[in-house]
Amino acid sequence: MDLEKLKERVLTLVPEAELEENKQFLTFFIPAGKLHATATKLKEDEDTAFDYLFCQSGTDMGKFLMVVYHLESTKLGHAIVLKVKTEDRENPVFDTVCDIWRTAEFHEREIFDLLGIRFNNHPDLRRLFLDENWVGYPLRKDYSDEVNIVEL
Amino acid sequence: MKEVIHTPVPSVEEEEYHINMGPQHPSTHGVLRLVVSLQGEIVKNLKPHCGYIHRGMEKMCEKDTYPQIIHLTDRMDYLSMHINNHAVCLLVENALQIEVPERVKYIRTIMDELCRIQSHQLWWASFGMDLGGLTCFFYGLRDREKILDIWEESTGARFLQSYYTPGGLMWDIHPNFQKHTKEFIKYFRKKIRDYEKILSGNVIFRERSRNIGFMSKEDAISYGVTGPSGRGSGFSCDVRKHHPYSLYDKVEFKEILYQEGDTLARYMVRMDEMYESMHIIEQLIDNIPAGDFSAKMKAVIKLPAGEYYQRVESARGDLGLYCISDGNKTPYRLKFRTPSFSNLSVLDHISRDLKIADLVAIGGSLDLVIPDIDR
Amino acid sequence: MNSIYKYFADIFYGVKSLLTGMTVTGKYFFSPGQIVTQQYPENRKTLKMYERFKGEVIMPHDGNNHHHCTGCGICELNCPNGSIEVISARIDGPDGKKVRIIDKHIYHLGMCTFCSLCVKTCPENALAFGQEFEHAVFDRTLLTKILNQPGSSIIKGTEE
Amino acid sequence: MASNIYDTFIASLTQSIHNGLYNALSPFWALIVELTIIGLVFMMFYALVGLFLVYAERKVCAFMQNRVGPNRVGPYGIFQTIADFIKLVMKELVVIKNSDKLLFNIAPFIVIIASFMAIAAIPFSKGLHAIDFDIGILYVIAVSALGVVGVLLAGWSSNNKYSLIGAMRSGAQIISYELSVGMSLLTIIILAGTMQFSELVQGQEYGWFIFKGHIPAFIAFIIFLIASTAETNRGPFDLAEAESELTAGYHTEYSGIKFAFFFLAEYMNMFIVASIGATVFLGGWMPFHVWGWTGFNQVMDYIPPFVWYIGKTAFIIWLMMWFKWTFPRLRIDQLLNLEWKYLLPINLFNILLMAFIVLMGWHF
Repeated sequence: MDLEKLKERVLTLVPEAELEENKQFLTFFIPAGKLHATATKLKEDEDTAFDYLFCQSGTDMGKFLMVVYHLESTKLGHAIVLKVKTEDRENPVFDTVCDIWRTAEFHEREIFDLLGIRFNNHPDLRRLFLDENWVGYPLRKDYSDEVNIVEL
Repeated sequence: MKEVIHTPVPSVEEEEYHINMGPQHPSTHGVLRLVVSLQGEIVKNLKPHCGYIHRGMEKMCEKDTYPQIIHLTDRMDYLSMHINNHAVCLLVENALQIEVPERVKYIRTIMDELCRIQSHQLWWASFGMDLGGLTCFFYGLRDREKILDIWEESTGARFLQSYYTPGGLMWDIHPNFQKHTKEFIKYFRKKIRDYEKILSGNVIFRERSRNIGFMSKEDAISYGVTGPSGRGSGFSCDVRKHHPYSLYDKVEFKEILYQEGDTLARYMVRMDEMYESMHIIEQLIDNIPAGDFSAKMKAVIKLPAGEYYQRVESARGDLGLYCISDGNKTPYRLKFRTPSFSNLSVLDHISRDLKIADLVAIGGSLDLVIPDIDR
Repeated sequence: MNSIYKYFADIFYGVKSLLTGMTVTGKYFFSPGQIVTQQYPENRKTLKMYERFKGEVIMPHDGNNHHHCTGCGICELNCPNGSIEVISARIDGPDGKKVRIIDKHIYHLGMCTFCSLCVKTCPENALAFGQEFEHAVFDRTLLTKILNQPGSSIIKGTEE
Repeated sequence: MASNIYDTFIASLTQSIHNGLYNALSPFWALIVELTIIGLVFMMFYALVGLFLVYAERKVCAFMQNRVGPNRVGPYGIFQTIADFIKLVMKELVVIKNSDKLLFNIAPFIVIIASFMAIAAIPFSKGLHAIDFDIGILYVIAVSALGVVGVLLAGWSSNNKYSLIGAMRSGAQIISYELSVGMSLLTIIILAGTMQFSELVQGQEYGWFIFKGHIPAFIAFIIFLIASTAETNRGPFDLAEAESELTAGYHTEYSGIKFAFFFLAEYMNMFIVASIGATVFLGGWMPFHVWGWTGFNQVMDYIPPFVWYIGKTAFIIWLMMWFKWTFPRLRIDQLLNLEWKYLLPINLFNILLMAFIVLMGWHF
């Protein structure tokens, strides 16, 4: 499926999706509420068949928190990037996709650990790298730790 | 209304108990901790606990310039240091649209493949040791030493070399590099027969690894298990084939695929990959073109604002670098999608209802490098 | 019948594969010439590291105690771990202008990761890698070294 | 016969000590002193052999792995094991919380006593034989199997799950493989018609049993090698220790001299099974004789019987080390499969074959 068709397909699935121009991959901002449904559709449709989540990363963009899903189809070879964002820094929540791509289970734990983004329906949402009683989320831009982070 | 679930009281035979494998355990190859629920000697489930070597590399990268990031990636997957460096270099070069000299591409490809061979050698060594064949460990390390010597001559270090820089290489290769590499290939083609005699063909080894830790192709894709572990399940995921970089679109090599999906298949993929890597090096080693060993780079490297994603095939699988740049000399956010991290997530799934000895074999066959998980 | 055949075939091939494995170890047992272990403390006299070996960062001085360092601080800037501190001073130059010279070039070996960025980026090639690798000391402070020798000065013609 | 020189020397030595003691002391005290001397001699021998075997194992495995092995303490590192032993003696004995103290302390002694007892019945040379039971083989098998009790107790009392798994594996393993060891020895007993060690050795004067019994004896020898390797918990059957799975198995929690006991007992068990193998299959202290070649036989007789015995034992020990440093470890179910599906049926058939051959007189 070429990129134009893929773009149309995603836009028919989620009319609210915002296309980001001039990116390496076809990139969409998806409304957080529609993420799970869109992801399920994109995986299950025969002509999209995004079965391989090759990267899931969270980012603190300053104004908002963002989770980025890099998807690839192992059968058809095309790739797409989905993004969701939230401006709620206190209690950011998205739906989990680990029932669709199992690899997301660990990635979401990592994102929860380092950025404090929660995922609904995640089977085992605990801190992955840091201690259970660690205060704060290190990858956030406003995180400060005078002991462990040495400014050069 | 809350549903009432009656859980049967387990009898003594059915009772599960937990043991901690790791953080200090001979078969976890580092500081991974697996909390294993056992019933007798049968693994019921296991929970990996990582983070014992978490250094906050992604946070550190936000403070480092791009040339400085190179030396951090060395320490990520310490057995594919050149390949990790390659990913950063390609990220910068593709973002700035710099064409590196042909000579650099040749050298990088050869170095990457040497790196893959030594990684697989060490994996073979430690896998043999996991299964109780201690002699394998010494044979693997003995032959790996030869590659380390070749590297030490050219790059100055044996292990954490930081040899690539954005735009090229730190130094040109040593004049003896080609000669010694060719000698090594000749030497290793003989020695790899020993590997096959002592382990691959051994009836105890085959019985220990066959039909153990079965992972279907669907599981491999869903869990994102890449590299030799994924290819053992028939998941065609070789980045060198699908998204070629450097010279991989010019050299001739096969993507090793096995359909069985068990521990033996994962073993065989790596053994065959060593042959393929030697084949790639043999194609390139005599044809390294003369020229510069680095492209002209600005003193301060700034990536234009935007997002970049770079994939390379490390010795463990699909290594991805996701970089968000805001135009500064340091990345705004750099995410490492490391192969061992995803490969670890499948361990629970494929080792259920097997014995504790099988868990060790499966863990060995996934070839986990713990700093690669924790970063 | 087939299963009986398989039973004995299994035994035969199993024993054969075990014997093949034993030939490998047996071969090495009887060929002590293949021993690869280096006898390290005994071979210190003859042990020669490769010329590019990164043992530590040094500042080469010539016979007249001259070095190339201008104290520009690029190495300090490029070091990812802060293992280099350059303390420079300003003195009066021969033509009356203030000239920057190096006072102390402090190098923390304990923090160095041998990424070679300092050696690579130095505009005057004042730094190099030394071959010394026996760095073990009993006190961490001994790992902090001052690279410019006492009383050394910059070689003529390379001042800013 | 030349070997008579050595025999008469040993006989006269032991006889003169015996007579001297009985002349000087009352029979009761003479017996006590005699027993003490024998005990001390064995203890010395035990410690010496143990230390040497540890050294030999390290050297053998080093050469198989292209290494040099211990080479620091003394010339070629021969004092390395003594240095190790001193280190082990000086180490702290860690007391484990919630462990069964009595059993925990007793276990290493059970293991070491079991191997110590077995050594008594082994003929080192003609007349150099502490006790010559008429059921010598049976005694050795029975006593050496006692060690598993110590292993089980060690695993149980350590209050450590790794130790417990190791001990349970060891129990299952030794009980199974005891059977094969017994059966393979039984094959030779059928051929020899005796269970007494001295008579067994005497019966091999012209041709060791492995040659006399040809095919079934050879099969029995192979099975004996495999089963005895398993019985001594050595690789590829070292499941009870399995350091890549269970860290150190049943002796994970032991330190210092108690660990040294386990360690020593493992090597002594190896020595004992190798001695039995050498005595039963390879003629023990009996030199290599060929029927009719009188000159050749006399030359062979000039080599002392003790040297023959040590040489054969060393050969079997070397074989067992070769196994250990070549093969990967088996899994517990494969281990039991190997015993019950392969070794035992072959063994039973082999006994039948041997009985048939003896009946028909087809042996040499």
